[in-house]
Amino acid sequence: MSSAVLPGPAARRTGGRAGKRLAAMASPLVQAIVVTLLVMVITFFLIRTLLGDPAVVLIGGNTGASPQRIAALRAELGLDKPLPAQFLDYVAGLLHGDLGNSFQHPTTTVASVVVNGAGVTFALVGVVLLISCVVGIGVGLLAAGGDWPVFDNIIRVFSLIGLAAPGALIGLVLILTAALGGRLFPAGGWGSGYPDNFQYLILPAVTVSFWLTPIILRAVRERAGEVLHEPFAESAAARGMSRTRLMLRHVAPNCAGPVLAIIGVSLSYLISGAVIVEIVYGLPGIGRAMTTAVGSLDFPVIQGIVLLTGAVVVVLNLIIEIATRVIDPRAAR
Amino acid sequence: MTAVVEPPTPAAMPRPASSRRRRTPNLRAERLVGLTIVVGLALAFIIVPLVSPVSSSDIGAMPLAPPSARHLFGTDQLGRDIFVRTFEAGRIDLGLILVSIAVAAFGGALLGLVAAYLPAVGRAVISRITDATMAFPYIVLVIALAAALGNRELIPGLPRGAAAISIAIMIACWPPYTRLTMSRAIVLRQRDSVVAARVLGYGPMRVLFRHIGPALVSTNLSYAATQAVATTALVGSLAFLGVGIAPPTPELGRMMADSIALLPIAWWVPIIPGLVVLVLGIGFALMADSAGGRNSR
Amino acid sequence: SPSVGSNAVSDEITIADHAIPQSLDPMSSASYETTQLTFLWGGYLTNYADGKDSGSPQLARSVTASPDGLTWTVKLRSGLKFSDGSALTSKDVVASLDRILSTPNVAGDNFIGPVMSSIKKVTAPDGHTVSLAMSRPYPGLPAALSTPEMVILPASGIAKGDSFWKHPVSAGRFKLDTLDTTNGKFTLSANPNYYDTAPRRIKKINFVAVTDAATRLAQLKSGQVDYADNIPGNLLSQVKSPLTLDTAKWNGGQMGLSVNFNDPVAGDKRVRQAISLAVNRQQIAASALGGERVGRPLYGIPWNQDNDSPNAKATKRDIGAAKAKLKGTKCENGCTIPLVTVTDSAWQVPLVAQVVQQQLKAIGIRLEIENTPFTQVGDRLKQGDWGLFTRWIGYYENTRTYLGGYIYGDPTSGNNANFWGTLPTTPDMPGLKALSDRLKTASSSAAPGLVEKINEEYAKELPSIPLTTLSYVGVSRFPGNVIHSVGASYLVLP
Amino acid sequence: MTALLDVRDINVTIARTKVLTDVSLALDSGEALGIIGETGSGKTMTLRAITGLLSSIGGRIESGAIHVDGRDVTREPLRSRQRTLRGIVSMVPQASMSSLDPLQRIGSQVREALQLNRRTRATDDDVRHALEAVRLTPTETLLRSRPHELSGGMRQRVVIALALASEPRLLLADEPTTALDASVRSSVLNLFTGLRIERQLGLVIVSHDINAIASATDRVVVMHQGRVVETGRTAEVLRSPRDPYTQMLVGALPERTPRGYYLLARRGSEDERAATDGGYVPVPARAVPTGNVPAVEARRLHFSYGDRQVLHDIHVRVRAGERLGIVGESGSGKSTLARLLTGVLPSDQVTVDGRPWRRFGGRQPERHEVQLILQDPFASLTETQTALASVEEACRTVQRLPRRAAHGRALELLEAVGLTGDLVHRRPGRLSGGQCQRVSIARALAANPSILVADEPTSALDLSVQAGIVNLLLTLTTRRPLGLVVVSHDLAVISHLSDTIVVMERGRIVEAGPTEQVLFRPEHPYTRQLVSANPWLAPNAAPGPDAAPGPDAAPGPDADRPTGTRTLERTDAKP
Ligand SMILES: Nc1ncnc2c1ncn2[C@@H]1O[C@H](COP(=O)(O)OP(=O)(O)OP(=O)(O)O)[C@@H](O)[C@H]1O
Ligand SMILES: Nc1ncnc2c1ncn2[C@@H]1O[C@H](COP(=O)(O)OP(=O)(O)OP(=O)(O)O)[C@@H](O)[C@H]1O
Ligand SMILES: [Mg+2]
Ligand SMILES: [Mg+2]
Repeated sequence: MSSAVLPGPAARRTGGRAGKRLAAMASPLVQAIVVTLLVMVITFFLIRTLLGDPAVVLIGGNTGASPQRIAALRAELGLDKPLPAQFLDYVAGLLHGDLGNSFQHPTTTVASVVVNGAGVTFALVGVVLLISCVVGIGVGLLAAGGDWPVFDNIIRVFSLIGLAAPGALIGLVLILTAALGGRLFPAGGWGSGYPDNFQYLILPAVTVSFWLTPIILRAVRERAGEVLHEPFAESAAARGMSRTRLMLRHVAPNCAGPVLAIIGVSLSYLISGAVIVEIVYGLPGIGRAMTTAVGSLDFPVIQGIVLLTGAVVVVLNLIIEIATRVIDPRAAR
Repeated sequence: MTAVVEPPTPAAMPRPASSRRRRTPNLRAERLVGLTIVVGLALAFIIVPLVSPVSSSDIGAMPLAPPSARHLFGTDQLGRDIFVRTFEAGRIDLGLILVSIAVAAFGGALLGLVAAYLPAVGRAVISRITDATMAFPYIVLVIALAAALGNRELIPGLPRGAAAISIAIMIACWPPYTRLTMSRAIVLRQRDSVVAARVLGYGPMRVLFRHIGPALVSTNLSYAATQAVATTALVGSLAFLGVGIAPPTPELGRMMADSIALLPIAWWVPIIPGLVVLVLGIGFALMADSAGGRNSR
Repeated sequence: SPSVGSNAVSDEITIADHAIPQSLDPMSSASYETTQLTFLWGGYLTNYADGKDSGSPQLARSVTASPDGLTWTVKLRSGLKFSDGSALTSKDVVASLDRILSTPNVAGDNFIGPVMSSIKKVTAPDGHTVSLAMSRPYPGLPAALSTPEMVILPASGIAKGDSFWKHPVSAGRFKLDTLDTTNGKFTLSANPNYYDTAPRRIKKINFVAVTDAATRLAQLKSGQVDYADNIPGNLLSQVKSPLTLDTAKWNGGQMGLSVNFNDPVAGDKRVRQAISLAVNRQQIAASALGGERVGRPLYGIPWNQDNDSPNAKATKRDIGAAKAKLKGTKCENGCTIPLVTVTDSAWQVPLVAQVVQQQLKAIGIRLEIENTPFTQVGDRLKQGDWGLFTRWIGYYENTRTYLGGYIYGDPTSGNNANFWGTLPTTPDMPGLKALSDRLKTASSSAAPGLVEKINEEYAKELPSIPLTTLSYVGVSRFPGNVIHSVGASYLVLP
Repeated sequence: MTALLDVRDINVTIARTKVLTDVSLALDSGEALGIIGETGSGKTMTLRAITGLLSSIGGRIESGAIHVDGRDVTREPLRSRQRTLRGIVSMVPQASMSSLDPLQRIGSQVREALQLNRRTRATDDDVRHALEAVRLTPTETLLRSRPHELSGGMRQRVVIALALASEPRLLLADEPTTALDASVRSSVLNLFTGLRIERQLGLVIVSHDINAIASATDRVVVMHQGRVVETGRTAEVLRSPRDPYTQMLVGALPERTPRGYYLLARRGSEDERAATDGGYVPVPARAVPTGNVPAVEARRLHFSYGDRQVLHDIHVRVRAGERLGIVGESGSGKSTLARLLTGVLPSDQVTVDGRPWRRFGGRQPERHEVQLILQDPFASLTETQTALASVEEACRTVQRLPRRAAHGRALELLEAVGLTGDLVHRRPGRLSGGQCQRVSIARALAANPSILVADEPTSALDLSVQAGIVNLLLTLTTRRPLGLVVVSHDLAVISHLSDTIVVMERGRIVEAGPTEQVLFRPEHPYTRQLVSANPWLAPNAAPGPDAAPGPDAAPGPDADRPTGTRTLERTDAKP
């Protein structure tokens, strides 16, 4: 259709502009809540239908406990009720902010397990995002902006390799080289306090960044290349704007959209990648908590973890969406 | 949720020639390289185990023998020939990835296509389910499915354990296709070509599958290639979680996972399967790149 | 952390194992992690340590049998205290033993099944004395009292039930301080109320879980941990000075294939015999275990893991004979047998399973390996639709006497497919049963001869198919005599 | 005094393809130079060569020289050239839509541009002055707006303000008016002319809009396939072009051809009948429908998108054999009306043969009676289908022809629109715009419609291609009794293709009547403004037998006023 189908300025000023904007912001919020609820419901029913009987595993399937003892434990865990009733109990608990207690360690609250693990995992994810964004955006801009074909090609090859290499492999190679050969960083494990813990995060974060950085880098490079060829950038260059200024002022902000979009789409993959790497490096994140929980059929913990990661993904996506709209109001259409 | 923002390109003005033409010749070469890698590896995966005198599970030599004329890639910790194992494993992995992604892509795209024509409510429902699946940490799904299905032989003839991985990949992979297809189809639905088709009185099915669907094939294909990269790496990492295909069927990820500890004493055992995963991934990545997907996830 | 290779042991050490215990209760879990920890914090009537003097008194001042062997009397030391400061009396001992006796199926299921099935009643005549009434003589009782399950717990704690195990208390050399199950980190410190007041160097232990063996080894090399447990054989060539192998720990038990006698294929004796003939045990050792193994693969159960057992001859591979055995069986023209395997307990198991799988192809038997998590394997076995199971029997000290009943479990338990050790019983092995019954009451001088007989009979009946002995190796940053272990899980610390 | 700009015999190649051959042009301060030519003729490349932007797309100046203000900048690399040219040359790029950073506010973009040159902080007043200079009222809202919140005209002015920020002496404008409305277009051109006079600015305007060039430049350069084929004073070149290509170009202007005649189209590729040398060819008498005449009718039509009403009380009716033109400014609802008439948008007030349109998907026998041709020739074809496949599909599904018959019919139809041979097996991506539009028409004809609705069928096309399509539509109406509704903002095109015209403004019909009357005796002010933007509109008069094509043959109202000053006195409407 014709290019001139643009809302006239007059049309925008009439009517409750603020109200509309609020409504536009609210609808993603509602969506996010719906999605989180869906994640919760799906998880609840999925694990209860897919996985086995926690009571048997808990008592120790290997010790051959009597059926009575198993039944008693089932009753204690509330597993004897019909599924819908269990679900209502769970939701009631959630409404009181109670995620329940672990089956495996009944005195431990799920919240503490999840928060504990999430602290590590999300610290890892945070560091990964930091590394990937700084390196990805920085190098991406350099590759697009600089006229260095050799550099560009090297970057391309590296990003291809990073993209295609399995994270666990990279992790272990890093452990064996950086940690052992160079003795730069601990080869795994976890410290007890925060500044200290960062050294344990470095290698795992680098490992995951190996995958995310190329994705961001390639997107930035591509988008920056496009933006550089957009008329506004060309005419700015022709007016005499320096390359650096052009890259920083105009190209970089225009790359924000794709980068945010990629981060949004990658989040759940990112968390999964972090989980694998955590296990390789022996970090006490949700990955460990989760494999243990799945192994011992600790339903409340599995549920808590999925709910938390799901919610985090959803909330981050919400933030990303709002950020995208703030950066680029056209996205709100 | 967030869509990649494209600047509105007015139809009245064809995109500047510069952006259309900029990199075409390069891309074709890349696609060719990518395709060659994938097809070449696929052929090797099929042929090498067939013509090889030793089978992948034969324990015929010293464990951890370095690469030699007899054992091109050396032997693994049980004394099996890594050359044959690698290629046979590649066959399983590649087959698994291709089939799972094809199913996910086809199913997801179909759902998206249908969703594009549903009333707003139906579309919202599908969108939310899509979002929920995307927010779901798929790794949980993989682990849970593997735990639930065990590695029983669900589908006769398929290596045991493959089904769990495959189902997990399918479930984890479909949503982007739905999203991509739906948003593109909604755009395409307004496109002049569809308007023209409707004016001609074509039925909704014809419009959907003849005039909208084909235009989405390349986008979805390029996304599938991108996803294949991620999935190749993922399948390669799953074994580290103790999830995977049952022996004696070799699998690249398991070959690495089982032997990574040997890196300092016998690098060839974990590195060679790792390299195959890497090269395969690069092949897919080149194809994805050149297929022109903007969305590089 | 201290620099690598410094031989000086500080008063705090870090031990890395491959997992954190699923449960701290040795009655619920017999994994290495659990028993290793239990031995550190648990108080025992008799001492497990240092091999040769196994069964010597610890919390007990003496353990003596009546001349007919039907009553045992345990005298406790005076002034014993649990690590929380409360007094340890004979009431606690009775409660601890009753707990074990009253746990369902233990008699048939556990390592201690034989001894437990011979104990009739435990009483406490006074605060320092415990009396055990036996249904039959059991000469190995002192040693049996040092097995992990026999940990002495406060009666008040036992009464609390499951919640006690959130933070268990006993009277061992150490006490549990923090139990961080989410982070996989336990800390222990010296128990101030330990009966033995001799000064010891190590005051604090960090027990961490590092799943990946290579990482464990890497952390050891970089000095993050002092002792790394369970290092696979094929990594051992990386262990170079100043690291030392805990060779005392090599003997990790024995691996064999348990048989589901109800399975139409594997239940057939001829098939089992054929399998045993078709297995190449040398190859298993060479390729699956990286050549790192003690002893030869032998028949039977712990006591014949002696390196010098005469039964080695029975283990030669003979494909022709194996095929001949298969004539007329369901496997004559090839067959498939489901093999249940645990992948997450010992690194050796999946590898051995794969080698055996390959070896059996030669006689047309296709093994279908089914990986099952450690926590679920018992349950899985009860389902019944399996043929063979890669059983791995951990190995306690070379105590010929006390495990006498081990070989042939109590048929009254009715459980012939359990995990822990009692071998399946079927009525058609009368010879084996008779011999086994005799062994239960045999004097220690008669036992070795009986054992040889049992082994012969065993080789014919093959209630389980022995494959190989296993290595279970720890690596230490210190010279071998500083930290080492006894059996697979009893750590001897300075 | 040296010329402000002197381009001499430059040859440019991009990736070994030669795109410019011996291009020369010169310009003095205060002078306006137009460059015209069809798409791909090298106009933009010429500008790129001057500004140094060639290298960014891999282009090179092989030979020749470019002097700007006496300095030789031919071989200067981009970066140092930017320094040299700062404050001397500025450029308004093609595609005003992406000529502003979409994310930055207008105020800051202008400020940045100002600071680039002076290296001191630009005050708010400076920013305001810069915007006022391009006749924008620098309200706070404007300063805080982002580009997408502005109308096309406003945006184009901001782009010009940016270009002027460095106080250049030479302004290069690439298609500055293409995307704009008739009224906005003339005000932007006026702005150029004003600035030129105020600042003694040298101005190069690239456009394929000959009317724009005619009104805003003194001299013109005509380019064809990377060569300059003609230069001269604008008025002279346009009045009596010497080069055959220029003749063709100017001749293809629909304004230049009297109604009732075929337009002059390029020889060879286009309709043979219409391309006879020199003279005009009359369009044969139209086929007259017989019997029951199908009709499409909108009666008391109101239409809203959501709560925004875009059409108010519309009455139109077209029958087979009738031709209706719909004109109006951008956004007035023309396309919406076209879509309503064809049943793409639902409304009970629109009837075909007395029955309202069914919703999409329902069976409707009269569905095929009304067909639609759309503006974007590429987008209106399914990109995965070849030309033949598109048309064949229509034959098979709409007319229910068996496979063989459909194939034959499709070939026939394609031939009827001038597509034969290898072309029919190509996909849209490998066809030119005009060819795509022909496929589109053939496909519409496959439905055997009685009424054809064409929404801006030529506005995406080059002049000569446009002439071909107009001729094709003219021919089609002679072959069968076809009703034609043509939607366009180009009065000249409409004048050829309609008997009746309705003029729309903001969703209402403000004027309607026979074409002659609306074009030459317009009543509504809006219609008048439209008509006045087309200086050469030809009345329905047969050319004399000896008449040569050109404005002389059909003098428009403003034909002999000096160019460049003509529209100056009109006050500028703020958009
Ligand atoms: N980036 C590029 N790479 C290679 N060739 C190009 C590139 N851009 C344009 N060309 C070619 O250069 C020639 C001149 O193009 P140019 O853009 O100057 O045309 P134009 O006259 O401005 O056309 P339009 O009216 O469509 O803007 C054309 O043949 C075109 O195909
Ligand atoms: N799908 C739509 N949803 C909402 N508003 C629309 C839609 N399409 C068009 N409009 C609005 O309806 C009005 C009429 O649009 P229409 O496309 O009919 O105008 P037009 O006369 O064809 O303009 P142009 O000459 O630019 O093509 C415009 O204000 C436009 O913004
Ligand atoms: Mg151009
Ligand atoms: Mg329109």
